[in-house]
Amino acid sequence: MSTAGNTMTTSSAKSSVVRVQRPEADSTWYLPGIAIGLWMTGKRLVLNLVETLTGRPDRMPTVNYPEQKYEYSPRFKGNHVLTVKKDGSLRCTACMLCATNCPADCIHIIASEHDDPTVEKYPIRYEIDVLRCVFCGFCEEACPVDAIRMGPEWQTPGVNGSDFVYDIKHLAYRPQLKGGIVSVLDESERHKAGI
Amino acid sequence: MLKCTLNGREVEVKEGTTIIEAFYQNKIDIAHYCWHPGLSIAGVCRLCMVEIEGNPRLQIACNTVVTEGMKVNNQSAKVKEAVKWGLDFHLINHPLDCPICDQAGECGLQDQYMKYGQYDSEMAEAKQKKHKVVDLGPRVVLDSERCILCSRCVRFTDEVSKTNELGIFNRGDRAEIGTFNGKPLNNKYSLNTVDICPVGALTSKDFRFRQRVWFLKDAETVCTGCSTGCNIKVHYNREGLFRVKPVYNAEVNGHWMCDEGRDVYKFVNKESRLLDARVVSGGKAEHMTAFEAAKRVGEKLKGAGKSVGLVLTGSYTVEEYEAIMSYFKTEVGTDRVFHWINNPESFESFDGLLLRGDRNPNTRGLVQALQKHGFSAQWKELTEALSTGSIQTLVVAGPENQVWFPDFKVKVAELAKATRLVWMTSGKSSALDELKGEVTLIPLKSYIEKSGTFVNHAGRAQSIRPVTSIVKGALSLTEVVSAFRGEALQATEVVVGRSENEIGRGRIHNEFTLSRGAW
Amino acid sequence: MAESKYLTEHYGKPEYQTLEGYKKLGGYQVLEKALKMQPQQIIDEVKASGLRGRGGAGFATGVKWGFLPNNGEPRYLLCNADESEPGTFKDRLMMERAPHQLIEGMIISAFAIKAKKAYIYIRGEYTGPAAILEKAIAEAKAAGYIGKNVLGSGFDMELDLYIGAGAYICGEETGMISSLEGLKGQPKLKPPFPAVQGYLRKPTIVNNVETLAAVTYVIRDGAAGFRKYGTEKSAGTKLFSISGNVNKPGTYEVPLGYKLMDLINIECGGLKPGRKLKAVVPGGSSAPVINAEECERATLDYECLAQMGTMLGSGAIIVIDDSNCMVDVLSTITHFYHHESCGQCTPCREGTGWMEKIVHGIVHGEGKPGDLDLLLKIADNMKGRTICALSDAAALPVLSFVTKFRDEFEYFIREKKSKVRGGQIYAQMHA
Amino acid sequence: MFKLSEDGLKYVKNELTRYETKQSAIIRCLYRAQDENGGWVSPEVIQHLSEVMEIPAAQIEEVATFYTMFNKQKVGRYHVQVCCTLTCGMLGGRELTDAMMKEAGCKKTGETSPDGLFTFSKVECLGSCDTAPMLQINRDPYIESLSTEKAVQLVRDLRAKAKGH
Repeated sequence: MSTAGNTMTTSSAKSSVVRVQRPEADSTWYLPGIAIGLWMTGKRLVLNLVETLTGRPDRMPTVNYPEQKYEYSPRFKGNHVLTVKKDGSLRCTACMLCATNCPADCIHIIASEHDDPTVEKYPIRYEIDVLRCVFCGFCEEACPVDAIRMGPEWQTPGVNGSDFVYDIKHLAYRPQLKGGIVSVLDESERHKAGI
Repeated sequence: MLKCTLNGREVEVKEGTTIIEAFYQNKIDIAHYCWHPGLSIAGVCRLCMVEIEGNPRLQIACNTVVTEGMKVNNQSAKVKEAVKWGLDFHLINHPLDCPICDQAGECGLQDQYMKYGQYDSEMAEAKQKKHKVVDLGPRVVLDSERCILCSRCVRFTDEVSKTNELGIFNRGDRAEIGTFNGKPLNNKYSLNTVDICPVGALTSKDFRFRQRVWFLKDAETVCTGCSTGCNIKVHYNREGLFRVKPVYNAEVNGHWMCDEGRDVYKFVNKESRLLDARVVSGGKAEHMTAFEAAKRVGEKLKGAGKSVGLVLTGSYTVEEYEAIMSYFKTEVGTDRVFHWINNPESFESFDGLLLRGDRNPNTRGLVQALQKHGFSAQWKELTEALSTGSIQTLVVAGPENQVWFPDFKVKVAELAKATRLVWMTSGKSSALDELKGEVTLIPLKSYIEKSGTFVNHAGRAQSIRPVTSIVKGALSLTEVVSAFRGEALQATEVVVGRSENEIGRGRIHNEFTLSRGAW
Repeated sequence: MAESKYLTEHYGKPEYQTLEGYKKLGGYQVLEKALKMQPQQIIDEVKASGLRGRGGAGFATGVKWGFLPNNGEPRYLLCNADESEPGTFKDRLMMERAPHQLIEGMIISAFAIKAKKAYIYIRGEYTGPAAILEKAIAEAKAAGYIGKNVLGSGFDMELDLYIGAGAYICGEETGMISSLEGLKGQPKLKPPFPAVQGYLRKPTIVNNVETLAAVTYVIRDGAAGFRKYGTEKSAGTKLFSISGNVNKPGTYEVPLGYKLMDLINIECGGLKPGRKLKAVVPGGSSAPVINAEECERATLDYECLAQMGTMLGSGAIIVIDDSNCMVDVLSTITHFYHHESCGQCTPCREGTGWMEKIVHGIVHGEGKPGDLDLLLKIADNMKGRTICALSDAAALPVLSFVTKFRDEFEYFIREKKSKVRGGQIYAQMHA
Repeated sequence: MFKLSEDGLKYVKNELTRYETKQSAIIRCLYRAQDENGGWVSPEVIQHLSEVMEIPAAQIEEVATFYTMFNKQKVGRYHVQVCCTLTCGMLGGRELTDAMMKEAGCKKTGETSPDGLFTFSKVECLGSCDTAPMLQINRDPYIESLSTEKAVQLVRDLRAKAKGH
């Protein structure tokens, strides 16, 4: 771990090159580096012990998982959620924008004709291969109708590979969602304003 | 020839060309919807406004004829403003349902808004509500709200298919395209209206919601539906082919193609193809690669003489005929080569525009090859030879599009009388699967996967190039012949898809280019 | 010079309507005189008289006749009796009181331009005048004025009546031609102009009822006699249909150049008591409105009104006094153009709808501050962008109403009620 | 199924030969068919005309739906068309229509009254602005210089006349 910063001078007039001298590997003293490291961790250890004993645990950054859960920000990009309309049906119209925008190509949609002519198009198969998903949130940004969102959950263990290809039933109606998250955009308001 | 300047560039045009044709010929962008090179001038979308020197008012380019020394400009601020407002008027009553519209990605409104619009709409009033998902006929669906009333489809049914099914009913912005409800849009060229519709008003039922167009690549080839040989463009991706659209070719098919040709992609996809070779003898079936099966057949054929018969259909290329006929003539030594004509009664029929009764792309090429090699055997000689057993092995190059061979099952039964049957085809069929006796099935490449030349009814040679590969092991007839001879297979032709310079054209951003953001 | 009954000399007499009465009062004598002249002579006479189109465009009739190519193709003469411009009802009066005057004028004009077939295109709602015309044509045919070898002059001519079915757009030249051809009354692309390729792609001349009737008088009194009335550039007299807030609305024939205020105060008996003049729409609903101050200077001829930024148009004068709310008046006009746009060209089809929705919003108290500028922008970008002039006709009233009476519009948007009538306007009483 | 009457058919055949092209006869034949079909143009009417005149049905429907004087829905015996444009609008045409509708029992324009007699429409300028406000019933001559009372009285007279015989 070199401690001497290397300087890169860019001489403006003539383009002379400055040779950088670095100490040879075998003659470097590593002791000071190690000492600083020990000092830092030691200080944090002592502080933690003191705080837990003196009854002020909230100052401590560590969390007692799983009894306590760390509170992530609302913009946290966790597992995907397919939002639903008021009547519980999927909001997604299978427009494939999320699949197009996804850098990992892990969203596969098959669209089909909806029998209600005002809906026209909806996905009969919507799968996200979570093992390939990088949770970048591009799909959420691409969706024009707030149909897919990155929810707050992140602890989603699974046993064999197939569990990790989430289908519509899981994405929109898994138990934690309690019947589906109703989307922000209210259907009727959209048509009333004629937008 | 007339000289005129388009946007400051000096160009020469023929007498009587309109300004928009001059722009078109010199590849200069001009905003337009209702003008179509194959239809009459409507002049209703009012987008192709240009400024002509010496004329205070903007003129529409589609109806103004070029005169000598005319200076035309469509880049001036006044024209840009006019086109911007023209687009605004098109879009104020347009339903923003791009997510559920099949035309998204190749829509005239999207493209030209990005090129000429890029404005913030000030329309906050309620939009005009019209009929959605209207069933116009067996193959076309209409959405009146998306329709910009450019009247291309109406002019098409009046001028090209001459069936007058479509009309614009009501008046003003309550106007809607439609058919009289007793007479649906079901002429043989109805899907052309879907191609020329610049927006998503008319969409094809067959392609409805099946794929997004930016996931499709396209490549030009020749339609194998009938002997007219229309130039077409096939849209495909990894999962197979999705649809077929016509390509302009002045001498052959103009801008149009028939509806039956639109299904030409269906028998090429994996689900209707023979995937691997099968040798059935003594009730036991053995699966192997096509090359292996062909080599085995080749050993039996060598020098077998007259006891071998060959049945050919008109769906193969001239090169393939040349290879297989010379092989059968010299190395097999038989002259019993038969031409299987699928529908003799309507063979010569012609519907006046494009569709011909002869449902094979290369009948003329086959007939020429037969004459060149001196084969003139008649079909009845085959039936008689089969019944007397004088033909032991029968090699059949089966039809590629079984849809247009109504007598397919009957013929299969008839040809199965031969003691040893070798059936080479690209499409699978239940009739072939149930064949008893000694049968060898060899999968062939479809016209999408091989290069070659077709000769259409008028003797015009048109070449096709490999577009993609659907069935890995399939062979073309030339490769089968080299397998018969036992030679090693040369490197299978590189699947080019389309030449380098074409990749830049059309859709830039799709899953194949893998260069995100190259928007 | 007060009202001068030139064309309308015998309109008061009921027998003028019949063939005998018309002939007794000097009818069809001009026809005999004209048939002895050379067709080109008649055209030159009309050109010299400076007679201009009375339908709305005011295009010199002689010049229009001169555009006909002599390529031997059969020619058609069409009389535009569609008269759907709001405020106009002079043609109706002429056809009811003097059908033969029109017929004689048409025969002379057809003879001049060598047209074998002539149609009168009358609007569908005029069932009364249509019946009178049908009878008059039958009488003229029986008397030998129409048909083979008219009055032994070797000129044969057919005249037929075509009934419209309710479309303002069929008042436009090529719209009428499309309607005559049995299609929807949608205007055709120009060029080619009707004089070169009109009805069934043959050379066609379309003139208004009053123009064709005036031709008889041009031939009877010669160009000089005709020019006795009117000004140098706008020769002859014109029938003006005056309506709105005047005591005696009606059709008055006055020489061109007559002062507008005289017509209103003298012939029409002025405004209702206690009312002040607010505005006048001088040439039918598509003519830009002129406010009271401009009315004082206005004289009724093509040049003066054009110079003031409006137009003589079909000579339909609508007088608006101070009891009317301009926003309410504009809402009926924008509704009219939205209803009558034929829907062929996008700027007009969508623009008329958009403007009506904006004005409709203002009248219902939902106007937004930006609406007025938006209206002006829409109107500006509709003008001159379409096949026919309906989009200009829809844009001009909006432009003139909003610019000249902007305070009323702004008041309406701000206060959600009319500056003149408060809440007492139709839209808000009958939601 | 709608069928033209005997002389209706003769009328149409004669109209077909009257003009240079068959299509020019569409308007008059539609008028005749509308009168024989109780005042409105139904799809059956268009179908029948298309067969009789040998013109594509779409073209006849185009013309029928383009012009306002062909009614696309059923109308009562008296189709009252009140002018509401510009001058008539200023002089109370619209208020007059509402008063008549209340009297006849129609809630909105285009709706036939319960007794099947009246249908009201607000139409555009009928070319009689000097005698504003005014109206036209079916295709009869104009009824002019009306006031709201006179108009309401007109509705009562018409109802009485209809009930009379």
